[in-house]
Amino acid sequence: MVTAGNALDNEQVSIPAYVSVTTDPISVTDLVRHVSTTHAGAVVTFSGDVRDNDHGRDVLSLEYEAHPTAQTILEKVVSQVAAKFEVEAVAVAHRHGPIAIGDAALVVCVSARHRGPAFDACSALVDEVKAQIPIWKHQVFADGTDEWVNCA
Amino acid sequence: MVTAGNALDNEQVSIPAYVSVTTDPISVTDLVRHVSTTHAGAVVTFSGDVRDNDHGRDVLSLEYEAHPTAQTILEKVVSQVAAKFEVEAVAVAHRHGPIAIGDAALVVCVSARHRGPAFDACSALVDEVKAQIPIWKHQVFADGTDEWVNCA
Amino acid sequence: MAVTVRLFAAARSAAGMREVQLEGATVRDVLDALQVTSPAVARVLPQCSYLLNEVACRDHSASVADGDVLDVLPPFAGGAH
Amino acid sequence: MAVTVRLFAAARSAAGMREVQLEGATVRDVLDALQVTSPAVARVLPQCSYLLNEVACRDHSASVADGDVLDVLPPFAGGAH
Repeated sequence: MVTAGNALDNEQVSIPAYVSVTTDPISVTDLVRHVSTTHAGAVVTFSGDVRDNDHGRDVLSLEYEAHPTAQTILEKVVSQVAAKFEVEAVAVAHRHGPIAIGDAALVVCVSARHRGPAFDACSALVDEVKAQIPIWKHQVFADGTDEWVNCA
Repeated sequence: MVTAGNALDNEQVSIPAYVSVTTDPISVTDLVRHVSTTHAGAVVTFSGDVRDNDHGRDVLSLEYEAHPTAQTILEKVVSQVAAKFEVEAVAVAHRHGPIAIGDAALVVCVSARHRGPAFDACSALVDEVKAQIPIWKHQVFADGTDEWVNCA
Repeated sequence: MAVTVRLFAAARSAAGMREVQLEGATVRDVLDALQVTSPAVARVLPQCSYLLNEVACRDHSASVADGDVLDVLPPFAGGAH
Repeated sequence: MAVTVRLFAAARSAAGMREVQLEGATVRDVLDALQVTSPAVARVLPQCSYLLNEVACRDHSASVADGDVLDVLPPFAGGAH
Protein backbone atom coordinates (compact mmCIF):
# COMPACT_ATOMS: atom_id res chain seq x y z
CA MET A 1 0.00 0.00 0.00
CA VAL A 2 1.24 3.44 -0.95
CA THR A 3 0.12 6.37 1.14
CA ALA A 4 -0.17 9.70 -0.61
CA GLY A 5 -0.01 12.95 1.31
CA ASN A 6 -1.69 15.79 -0.56
CA ALA A 7 0.69 18.68 0.01
CA LEU A 8 -1.67 21.29 -1.44
CA ASP A 9 -4.29 21.25 1.27
CA ASN A 10 -2.56 19.25 4.02
CA GLU A 11 -5.32 16.69 3.73
CA GLN A 12 -4.14 13.11 4.09
CA VAL A 13 -5.32 10.96 1.22
CA SER A 14 -4.62 7.27 1.12
CA ILE A 15 -5.74 5.25 -1.87
CA PRO A 16 -4.80 1.57 -1.65
CA ALA A 17 -2.25 1.05 -4.41
CA TYR A 18 -0.46 -2.02 -5.70
CA VAL A 19 2.62 -0.99 -7.70
CA SER A 20 5.06 -3.30 -9.45
CA VAL A 21 8.03 -2.93 -11.79
CA THR A 22 8.77 -6.47 -12.86
CA THR A 23 10.41 -8.71 -15.45
CA ASP A 24 7.58 -11.25 -15.07
CA PRO A 25 4.57 -11.31 -17.39
CA ILE A 26 1.83 -9.06 -16.02
CA SER A 27 -1.37 -10.79 -14.99
CA VAL A 28 -4.34 -8.49 -15.61
CA THR A 29 -6.47 -10.86 -13.54
CA ASP A 30 -4.17 -10.40 -10.54
CA LEU A 31 -4.24 -6.62 -10.85
CA VAL A 32 -8.03 -6.60 -11.10
CA ARG A 33 -8.15 -8.72 -7.94
CA HIS A 34 -5.99 -6.12 -6.17
CA VAL A 35 -8.55 -3.35 -6.79
CA SER A 36 -11.75 -5.35 -6.35
CA THR A 37 -14.10 -4.49 -3.50
CA THR A 38 -17.78 -5.32 -3.12
CA HIS A 39 -18.66 -1.62 -2.93
CA ALA A 40 -16.77 -0.52 -6.06
CA GLY A 41 -19.20 -0.56 -8.97
CA ALA A 42 -16.70 0.18 -11.73
CA VAL A 43 -13.34 -1.25 -12.65
CA VAL A 44 -11.45 0.26 -15.60
CA THR A 45 -8.33 -1.44 -16.89
CA PHE A 46 -5.76 -0.28 -19.43
CA SER A 47 -3.35 -2.71 -21.00
CA GLY A 48 -0.55 -1.31 -23.14
CA ASP A 49 0.55 -4.18 -25.33
CA VAL A 50 3.68 -4.50 -27.41
CA ARG A 51 2.88 -4.03 -31.11
CA ASP A 52 4.32 -5.85 -34.10
CA ASN A 53 4.90 -2.58 -35.92
CA ASP A 54 5.93 1.02 -35.24
CA HIS A 55 5.62 3.87 -37.71
CA GLY A 56 5.01 1.30 -40.45
CA ARG A 57 8.09 -0.82 -39.71
CA ASP A 58 7.80 -4.45 -38.61
CA VAL A 59 9.11 -5.02 -35.10
CA LEU A 60 10.97 -8.32 -34.61
CA SER A 61 11.72 -8.06 -30.92
CA LEU A 62 11.97 -5.55 -28.15
CA GLU A 63 13.21 -5.03 -24.68
CA TYR A 64 12.55 -2.51 -21.93
CA GLU A 65 15.31 -1.29 -19.65
CA ALA A 66 14.41 0.07 -16.20
CA HIS A 67 16.45 2.45 -14.08
CA PRO A 68 17.01 1.19 -10.49
CA THR A 69 14.69 3.96 -9.21
CA ALA A 70 11.78 2.89 -11.44
CA GLN A 71 9.80 1.15 -8.67
CA THR A 72 10.20 4.07 -6.24
CA ILE A 73 9.25 6.66 -8.85
CA LEU A 74 6.28 4.58 -10.00
CA GLU A 75 5.00 4.40 -6.41
CA LYS A 76 5.29 8.17 -6.04
CA VAL A 77 3.58 8.95 -9.36
CA VAL A 78 0.76 6.49 -8.73
CA SER A 79 -0.03 7.79 -5.25
CA GLN A 80 0.06 11.43 -6.39
CA VAL A 81 -2.23 10.86 -9.36
CA ALA A 82 -4.64 8.49 -7.57
CA ALA A 83 -5.16 11.02 -4.78
CA LYS A 84 -6.72 13.44 -7.29
CA PHE A 85 -9.69 11.17 -8.06
CA GLU A 86 -12.62 9.59 -6.22
CA VAL A 87 -11.37 6.05 -6.55
CA GLU A 88 -11.35 3.01 -4.28
CA ALA A 89 -8.06 1.38 -5.26
CA VAL A 90 -5.45 1.33 -8.04
CA ALA A 91 -2.96 -1.23 -9.30
CA VAL A 92 -0.15 -0.50 -11.75
CA ALA A 93 2.46 -2.85 -13.19
CA HIS A 94 5.23 -2.02 -15.68
CA ARG A 95 7.27 -4.80 -17.18
CA HIS A 96 10.90 -4.62 -18.26
CA GLY A 97 13.41 -6.95 -19.89
CA PRO A 98 12.59 -8.75 -23.15
CA ILE A 99 8.85 -8.79 -23.98
CA ALA A 100 7.09 -10.89 -26.61
CA ILE A 101 4.91 -9.16 -29.23
CA GLY A 102 1.36 -8.97 -27.90
CA ASP A 103 2.38 -9.10 -24.23
CA ALA A 104 1.49 -6.24 -21.90
CA ALA A 105 4.21 -3.72 -21.03
CA LEU A 106 2.03 -1.51 -18.81
CA VAL A 107 -1.22 -2.35 -17.06
CA VAL A 108 -3.24 0.15 -15.01
CA CYS A 109 -6.32 -0.90 -13.10
CA VAL A 110 -8.67 1.39 -11.14
CA SER A 111 -11.78 0.65 -9.09
CA ALA A 112 -14.31 3.30 -8.09
CA ARG A 113 -17.90 3.61 -7.03
CA HIS A 114 -18.74 5.37 -10.27
CA ARG A 115 -17.42 4.90 -13.76
CA GLY A 116 -16.54 8.53 -14.51
CA PRO A 117 -13.72 8.77 -11.94
CA ALA A 118 -12.58 5.23 -12.82
CA PHE A 119 -12.11 6.16 -16.50
CA ASP A 120 -10.55 9.55 -15.67
CA ALA A 121 -8.10 8.17 -13.10
CA CYS A 122 -7.06 5.26 -15.30
CA SER A 123 -6.38 7.55 -18.26
CA ALA A 124 -4.46 10.07 -16.12
CA LEU A 125 -2.40 7.31 -14.51
CA VAL A 126 -1.40 5.93 -17.92
CA ASP A 127 -0.35 9.40 -19.10
CA GLU A 128 1.68 10.25 -15.98
CA VAL A 129 3.27 6.84 -15.56
CA LYS A 130 4.41 6.78 -19.18
CA ALA A 131 5.81 10.31 -18.92
CA GLN A 132 7.61 9.89 -15.62
CA ILE A 133 8.77 6.30 -15.21
CA PRO A 134 12.49 5.95 -16.04
CA ILE A 135 12.11 3.08 -18.47
CA TRP A 136 13.49 2.83 -22.02
CA LYS A 137 12.34 0.79 -24.98
CA HIS A 138 14.69 -0.81 -27.48
CA GLN A 139 13.17 -2.09 -30.73
CA VAL A 140 14.76 -4.38 -33.30
CA PHE A 141 13.14 -4.15 -36.73
CA ALA A 142 12.72 -6.78 -39.43
CA ASP A 143 15.08 -4.82 -41.68
CA GLY A 144 17.93 -5.38 -39.19
CA THR A 145 17.98 -1.84 -37.78
CA ASP A 146 17.26 -1.03 -34.17
CA GLU A 147 16.35 2.03 -32.12
CA TRP A 148 15.91 3.38 -28.63
CA VAL A 149 12.39 4.86 -28.76
CA ASN A 150 12.32 8.67 -28.36
CA CYS A 151 16.09 9.02 -28.90
CA ALA A 152 17.11 10.57 -32.20
CA MET B 1 -19.03 -10.21 -36.05
CA VAL B 2 -21.36 -7.25 -36.34
CA THR B 3 -21.13 -5.04 -39.39
CA ALA B 4 -22.13 -1.42 -38.96
CA GLY B 5 -23.27 0.67 -41.90
CA ASN B 6 -22.88 4.37 -41.27
CA ALA B 7 -26.09 5.80 -42.67
CA LEU B 8 -24.93 9.41 -42.40
CA ASP B 9 -22.24 9.32 -45.02
CA ASN B 10 -22.96 6.00 -46.75
CA GLU B 11 -19.50 4.84 -45.76
CA GLN B 12 -19.30 1.18 -44.78
CA VAL B 13 -17.57 0.71 -41.44
CA SER B 14 -16.97 -2.71 -39.98
CA ILE B 15 -15.42 -3.04 -36.54
CA PRO B 16 -15.08 -6.65 -35.36
CA ALA B 17 -17.50 -6.96 -32.45
CA TYR B 18 -18.27 -9.76 -30.03
CA VAL B 19 -21.62 -9.17 -28.36
CA SER B 20 -23.28 -11.34 -25.74
CA VAL B 21 -26.36 -11.16 -23.51
CA THR B 22 -25.95 -14.10 -21.20
CA THR B 23 -26.95 -15.67 -17.89
CA ASP B 24 -23.43 -17.10 -17.49
CA PRO B 25 -20.71 -15.34 -15.49
CA ILE B 26 -18.77 -12.97 -17.76
CA SER B 27 -15.13 -13.81 -18.28
CA VAL B 28 -13.12 -10.62 -18.71
CA THR B 29 -10.20 -12.73 -19.91
CA ASP B 30 -12.34 -14.17 -22.73
CA LEU B 31 -13.53 -10.72 -23.81
CA VAL B 32 -9.98 -9.37 -23.83
CA ARG B 33 -8.97 -12.33 -26.00
CA HIS B 34 -11.74 -11.40 -28.46
CA VAL B 35 -10.27 -7.92 -29.04
CA SER B 36 -6.57 -8.77 -28.92
CA THR B 37 -4.47 -8.30 -32.04
CA THR B 38 -0.70 -7.99 -32.33
CA HIS B 39 -1.04 -4.55 -33.90
CA ALA B 40 -3.37 -3.04 -31.27
CA GLY B 41 -1.25 -1.23 -28.70
CA ALA B 42 -4.02 -0.40 -26.23
CA VAL B 43 -6.80 -2.42 -24.65
CA VAL B 44 -9.26 -0.65 -22.32
CA THR B 45 -11.73 -2.70 -20.32
CA PHE B 46 -14.69 -1.60 -18.22
CA SER B 47 -16.27 -3.94 -15.72
CA GLY B 48 -19.51 -2.85 -14.07
CA ASP B 49 -19.75 -4.93 -10.93
CA VAL B 50 -22.73 -5.49 -8.70
CA ARG B 51 -22.36 -3.47 -5.48
CA ASP B 52 -23.31 -4.44 -1.95
CA ASN B 53 -25.05 -1.11 -1.41
CA ASP B 54 -27.15 1.44 -3.28
CA HIS B 55 -27.95 4.93 -2.03
CA GLY B 56 -26.70 3.88 1.40
CA ARG B 57 -28.89 0.78 1.68
CA ASP B 58 -27.35 -2.72 1.95
CA VAL B 59 -28.20 -4.90 -1.03
CA LEU B 60 -28.85 -8.57 -0.17
CA SER B 61 -29.40 -9.93 -3.65
CA LEU B 62 -30.27 -8.83 -7.12
CA GLU B 63 -31.39 -10.02 -10.46
CA TYR B 64 -31.40 -8.59 -13.97
CA GLU B 65 -34.28 -9.25 -16.36
CA ALA B 66 -33.65 -9.00 -20.10
CA HIS B 67 -36.22 -8.37 -22.82
CA PRO B 68 -36.09 -10.94 -25.66
CA THR B 69 -34.72 -8.24 -27.99
CA ALA B 70 -31.76 -7.42 -25.70
CA GLN B 71 -29.16 -9.30 -27.78
CA THR B 72 -30.32 -7.74 -31.08
CA ILE B 73 -30.43 -4.23 -29.63
CA LEU B 74 -27.03 -4.65 -27.99
CA GLU B 75 -25.53 -5.70 -31.35
CA LYS B 76 -27.03 -2.62 -33.02
CA VAL B 77 -25.86 -0.18 -30.32
CA VAL B 78 -22.36 -1.65 -30.20
CA SER B 79 -21.82 -1.51 -33.96
CA GLN B 80 -23.17 2.04 -34.20
CA VAL B 81 -21.01 3.37 -31.37
CA ALA B 82 -17.86 1.44 -32.33
CA ALA B 83 -17.99 2.81 -35.88
CA LYS B 84 -17.48 6.34 -34.52
CA PHE B 85 -13.99 5.60 -33.16
CA GLU B 86 -10.58 4.54 -34.49
CA VAL B 87 -10.65 1.14 -32.83
CA GLU B 88 -9.53 -2.33 -33.85
CA ALA B 89 -12.17 -4.48 -32.14
CA VAL B 90 -14.79 -4.37 -29.38
CA ALA B 91 -16.38 -6.97 -27.12
CA VAL B 92 -19.43 -6.37 -24.93
CA ALA B 93 -21.22 -8.75 -22.58
CA HIS B 94 -24.26 -8.03 -20.39
CA ARG B 95 -25.37 -10.59 -17.88
CA HIS B 96 -28.93 -11.23 -16.72
CA GLY B 97 -30.63 -13.49 -14.22
CA PRO B 98 -29.49 -13.60 -10.57
CA ILE B 99 -26.00 -12.14 -10.00
CA ALA B 100 -23.84 -12.47 -6.90
CA ILE B 101 -22.52 -9.30 -5.24
CA GLY B 102 -19.13 -8.45 -6.77
CA ASP B 103 -19.81 -10.22 -10.06
CA ALA B 104 -19.75 -8.27 -13.32
CA ALA B 105 -23.08 -7.28 -14.87
CA LEU B 106 -21.60 -5.42 -17.87
CA VAL B 107 -18.15 -5.72 -19.39
CA VAL B 108 -16.93 -3.62 -22.32
CA CYS B 109 -13.55 -4.23 -23.92
CA VAL B 110 -11.96 -2.17 -26.70
CA SER B 111 -8.67 -2.53 -28.54
CA ALA B 112 -7.07 0.23 -30.59
CA ARG B 113 -3.70 1.28 -31.93
CA HIS B 114 -3.69 4.27 -29.59
CA ARG B 115 -5.00 4.67 -26.09
CA GLY B 116 -7.05 7.85 -26.64
CA PRO B 117 -9.64 6.22 -28.95
CA ALA B 118 -9.62 3.07 -26.77
CA PHE B 119 -10.61 5.05 -23.65
CA ASP B 120 -13.12 7.22 -25.54
CA ALA B 121 -14.82 4.29 -27.29
CA CYS B 122 -15.00 2.20 -24.12
CA SER B 123 -16.57 5.05 -22.15
CA ALA B 124 -19.07 5.85 -24.94
CA LEU B 125 -20.01 2.18 -25.31
CA VAL B 126 -20.73 1.87 -21.59
CA ASP B 127 -22.93 4.99 -21.66
CA GLU B 128 -24.91 3.96 -24.75
CA VAL B 129 -25.28 0.30 -23.81
CA LYS B 130 -26.56 1.19 -20.35
CA ALA B 131 -29.01 3.72 -21.79
CA GLN B 132 -30.38 1.58 -24.59
CA ILE B 133 -30.27 -2.09 -23.62
CA PRO B 134 -33.73 -3.32 -22.48
CA ILE B 135 -32.59 -4.82 -19.20
CA TRP B 136 -34.04 -4.22 -15.75
CA LYS B 137 -32.48 -4.55 -12.33
CA HIS B 138 -34.34 -5.82 -9.28
CA GLN B 139 -32.70 -5.26 -5.89
CA VAL B 140 -33.63 -6.84 -2.58
CA PHE B 141 -32.39 -4.86 0.42
CA ALA B 142 -31.30 -6.04 3.85
CA ASP B 143 -34.33 -4.29 5.38
CA GLY B 144 -36.68 -6.60 3.45
CA THR B 145 -37.78 -4.05 0.86
CA ASP B 146 -37.12 -4.42 -2.85
CA GLU B 147 -37.15 -2.18 -5.90
CA TRP B 148 -36.93 -2.13 -9.66
CA VAL B 149 -34.12 0.35 -10.29
CA ASN B 150 -35.26 3.55 -12.02
CA CYS B 151 -38.97 2.83 -11.43
CA ALA B 152 -40.61 5.00 -8.82
CA MET C 1 -58.73 -7.29 -32.30
CA ALA C 2 -57.17 -9.65 -29.73
CA VAL C 3 -53.72 -8.44 -28.67
CA THR C 4 -51.24 -10.18 -26.37
CA VAL C 5 -49.83 -7.72 -23.83
CA ARG C 6 -46.52 -8.75 -22.24
CA LEU C 7 -45.49 -7.04 -19.02
CA PHE C 8 -41.86 -6.74 -17.91
CA ALA C 9 -40.05 -5.96 -14.67
CA ALA C 10 -41.84 -3.30 -12.56
CA ALA C 11 -44.91 -3.45 -14.84
CA ARG C 12 -45.19 -7.20 -14.27
CA SER C 13 -44.68 -6.78 -10.52
CA ALA C 14 -47.33 -4.06 -10.33
CA ALA C 15 -49.86 -5.99 -12.41
CA GLY C 16 -49.13 -9.32 -10.77
CA MET C 17 -49.20 -10.98 -14.20
CA ARG C 18 -46.79 -11.63 -17.01
CA GLU C 19 -49.11 -11.68 -19.99
CA VAL C 20 -52.74 -10.90 -20.79
CA GLN C 21 -55.00 -11.01 -23.88
CA LEU C 22 -56.87 -7.74 -24.43
CA GLU C 23 -59.19 -6.28 -27.05
CA GLY C 24 -58.91 -2.98 -28.93
CA ALA C 25 -58.51 -1.29 -32.31
CA THR C 26 -55.47 0.85 -31.38
CA VAL C 27 -52.54 0.74 -28.96
CA ARG C 28 -54.37 3.30 -26.81
CA ASP C 29 -57.47 1.05 -26.64
CA VAL C 30 -55.35 -1.86 -25.48
CA LEU C 31 -53.56 0.22 -22.83
CA ASP C 32 -56.90 1.54 -21.57
CA ALA C 33 -58.15 -2.04 -21.31
CA LEU C 34 -54.96 -2.96 -19.44
CA GLN C 35 -55.61 -0.30 -16.80
CA VAL C 36 -59.16 -1.52 -16.34
CA THR C 37 -57.96 -5.12 -15.95
CA SER C 38 -55.16 -4.10 -13.59
CA PRO C 39 -55.61 -0.70 -11.93
CA ALA C 40 -52.27 -1.24 -10.11
CA VAL C 41 -50.34 -1.07 -13.37
CA ALA C 42 -51.63 2.47 -14.07
CA ARG C 43 -48.99 3.92 -11.71
CA VAL C 44 -46.15 2.46 -13.77
CA LEU C 45 -47.46 3.13 -17.32
CA PRO C 46 -46.57 6.86 -17.55
CA GLN C 47 -42.86 5.92 -17.36
CA CYS C 48 -43.12 3.04 -19.81
CA SER C 49 -42.22 2.68 -23.46
CA TYR C 50 -43.87 0.18 -25.81
CA LEU C 51 -42.96 -2.29 -28.50
CA LEU C 52 -45.54 -3.50 -31.02
CA ASN C 53 -44.35 -6.84 -32.38
CA GLU C 54 -40.88 -5.98 -30.98
CA VAL C 55 -40.65 -2.66 -32.85
CA ALA C 56 -40.66 0.66 -30.93
CA CYS C 57 -44.14 2.18 -30.90
CA ARG C 58 -44.48 5.84 -29.90
CA ASP C 59 -47.80 6.58 -31.66
CA HIS C 60 -50.58 5.28 -29.42
CA SER C 61 -53.18 5.87 -32.15
CA ALA C 62 -51.51 3.12 -34.22
CA SER C 63 -53.88 0.33 -35.25
CA VAL C 64 -53.41 -3.17 -33.89
CA ALA C 65 -54.25 -6.46 -35.59
CA ASP C 66 -55.34 -9.83 -34.29
CA GLY C 67 -52.34 -11.69 -32.87
CA ASP C 68 -50.21 -8.57 -32.37
CA VAL C 69 -47.91 -8.52 -29.33
CA LEU C 70 -47.64 -5.29 -27.31
CA ASP C 71 -44.74 -5.15 -24.83
CA VAL C 72 -44.80 -2.81 -21.84
CA LEU C 73 -41.25 -1.72 -20.94
CA PRO C 74 -40.50 0.21 -17.74
CA PRO C 75 -37.36 2.43 -17.73
CA PHE C 76 -34.19 0.37 -18.24
CA ALA C 77 -31.75 -0.21 -15.40
CA GLY C 78 -29.03 1.97 -16.88
CA GLY C 79 -31.23 4.61 -18.43
CA ALA C 80 -30.95 7.28 -15.76
CA HIS C 81 -27.28 6.84 -14.88
CA MET D 1 36.81 14.08 -7.14
CA ALA D 2 36.24 10.59 -8.56
CA VAL D 3 32.67 10.15 -9.75
CA THR D 4 31.02 7.00 -11.09
CA VAL D 5 29.05 7.78 -14.26
CA ARG D 6 26.35 5.24 -15.15
CA LEU D 7 25.02 5.24 -18.69
CA PHE D 8 21.57 3.92 -19.61
CA ALA D 9 19.79 2.84 -22.78
CA ALA D 10 20.73 4.99 -25.82
CA ALA D 11 23.55 6.68 -23.85
CA ARG D 12 25.08 3.29 -23.05
CA SER D 13 24.66 2.12 -26.66
CA ALA D 14 26.30 5.28 -27.99
CA ALA D 15 29.21 5.19 -25.52
CA GLY D 16 29.67 1.44 -25.80
CA MET D 17 30.11 1.23 -22.03
CA ARG D 18 27.85 0.92 -19.02
CA GLU D 19 29.87 2.70 -16.36
CA VAL D 20 33.02 4.84 -16.15
CA GLN D 21 35.00 6.59 -13.38
CA LEU D 22 35.68 10.26 -14.19
CA GLU D 23 37.22 13.23 -12.41
CA GLY D 24 35.75 16.69 -11.85
CA ALA D 25 34.63 19.27 -9.28
CA THR D 26 31.12 19.82 -10.72
CA VAL D 27 28.53 17.91 -12.74
CA ARG D 28 29.57 19.95 -15.78
CA ASP D 29 33.24 18.92 -15.33
CA VAL D 30 32.24 15.28 -15.22
CA LEU D 31 30.04 15.56 -18.32
CA ASP D 32 32.84 17.34 -20.19
CA ALA D 33 35.20 14.53 -19.22
CA LEU D 34 32.59 12.00 -20.41
CA GLN D 35 32.50 13.57 -23.88
CA VAL D 36 36.30 13.49 -24.08
CA THR D 37 36.36 9.83 -23.07
CA SER D 38 33.50 8.95 -25.44
CA PRO D 39 32.92 11.47 -28.24
CA ALA D 40 30.05 9.26 -29.51
CA VAL D 41 27.97 9.98 -26.42
CA ALA D 42 27.99 13.72 -27.14
CA ARG D 43 25.19 13.30 -29.68
CA VAL D 44 22.86 11.86 -27.03
CA LEU D 45 23.65 14.15 -24.07
CA PRO D 46 21.60 17.19 -25.16
CA GLN D 47 18.41 15.11 -24.75
CA CYS D 48 19.45 13.56 -21.44
CA SER D 49 18.51 14.29 -17.85
CA TYR D 50 20.74 13.47 -14.88
CA LEU D 51 20.53 11.99 -11.42
CA LEU D 52 23.20 12.70 -8.81
CA ASN D 53 23.08 9.88 -6.28
CA GLU D 54 19.62 9.00 -7.65
CA VAL D 55 18.21 12.51 -7.11
CA ALA D 56 17.26 14.71 -10.08
CA CYS D 57 20.04 17.15 -10.89
CA ARG D 58 19.26 20.09 -13.17
CA ASP D 59 22.02 22.45 -12.00
CA HIS D 60 25.18 21.41 -13.81
CA SER D 61 27.29 23.72 -11.65
CA ALA D 62 26.49 21.54 -8.62
CA SER D 63 29.58 20.23 -6.80
CA VAL D 64 30.34 16.54 -6.77
CA ALA D 65 32.10 14.56 -4.05
CA ASP D 66 34.31 11.48 -4.13
CA GLY D 67 32.17 8.39 -4.58
CA ASP D 68 29.17 10.22 -6.04
CA VAL D 69 27.18 8.45 -8.72
CA LEU D 70 26.00 10.45 -11.75
CA ASP D 71 23.36 8.74 -13.92
CA VAL D 72 22.83 9.73 -17.55
CA LEU D 73 19.18 9.21 -18.55
CA PRO D 74 18.03 9.49 -22.17
CA PRO D 75 14.35 10.42 -22.79
CA PHE D 76 12.00 7.77 -21.35
CA ALA D 77 10.04 5.44 -23.64
CA GLY D 78 6.66 7.00 -22.85
CA GLY D 79 7.77 10.60 -22.55
CA ALA D 80 6.79 11.86 -25.97
CA HIS D 81 3.56 9.91 -26.51
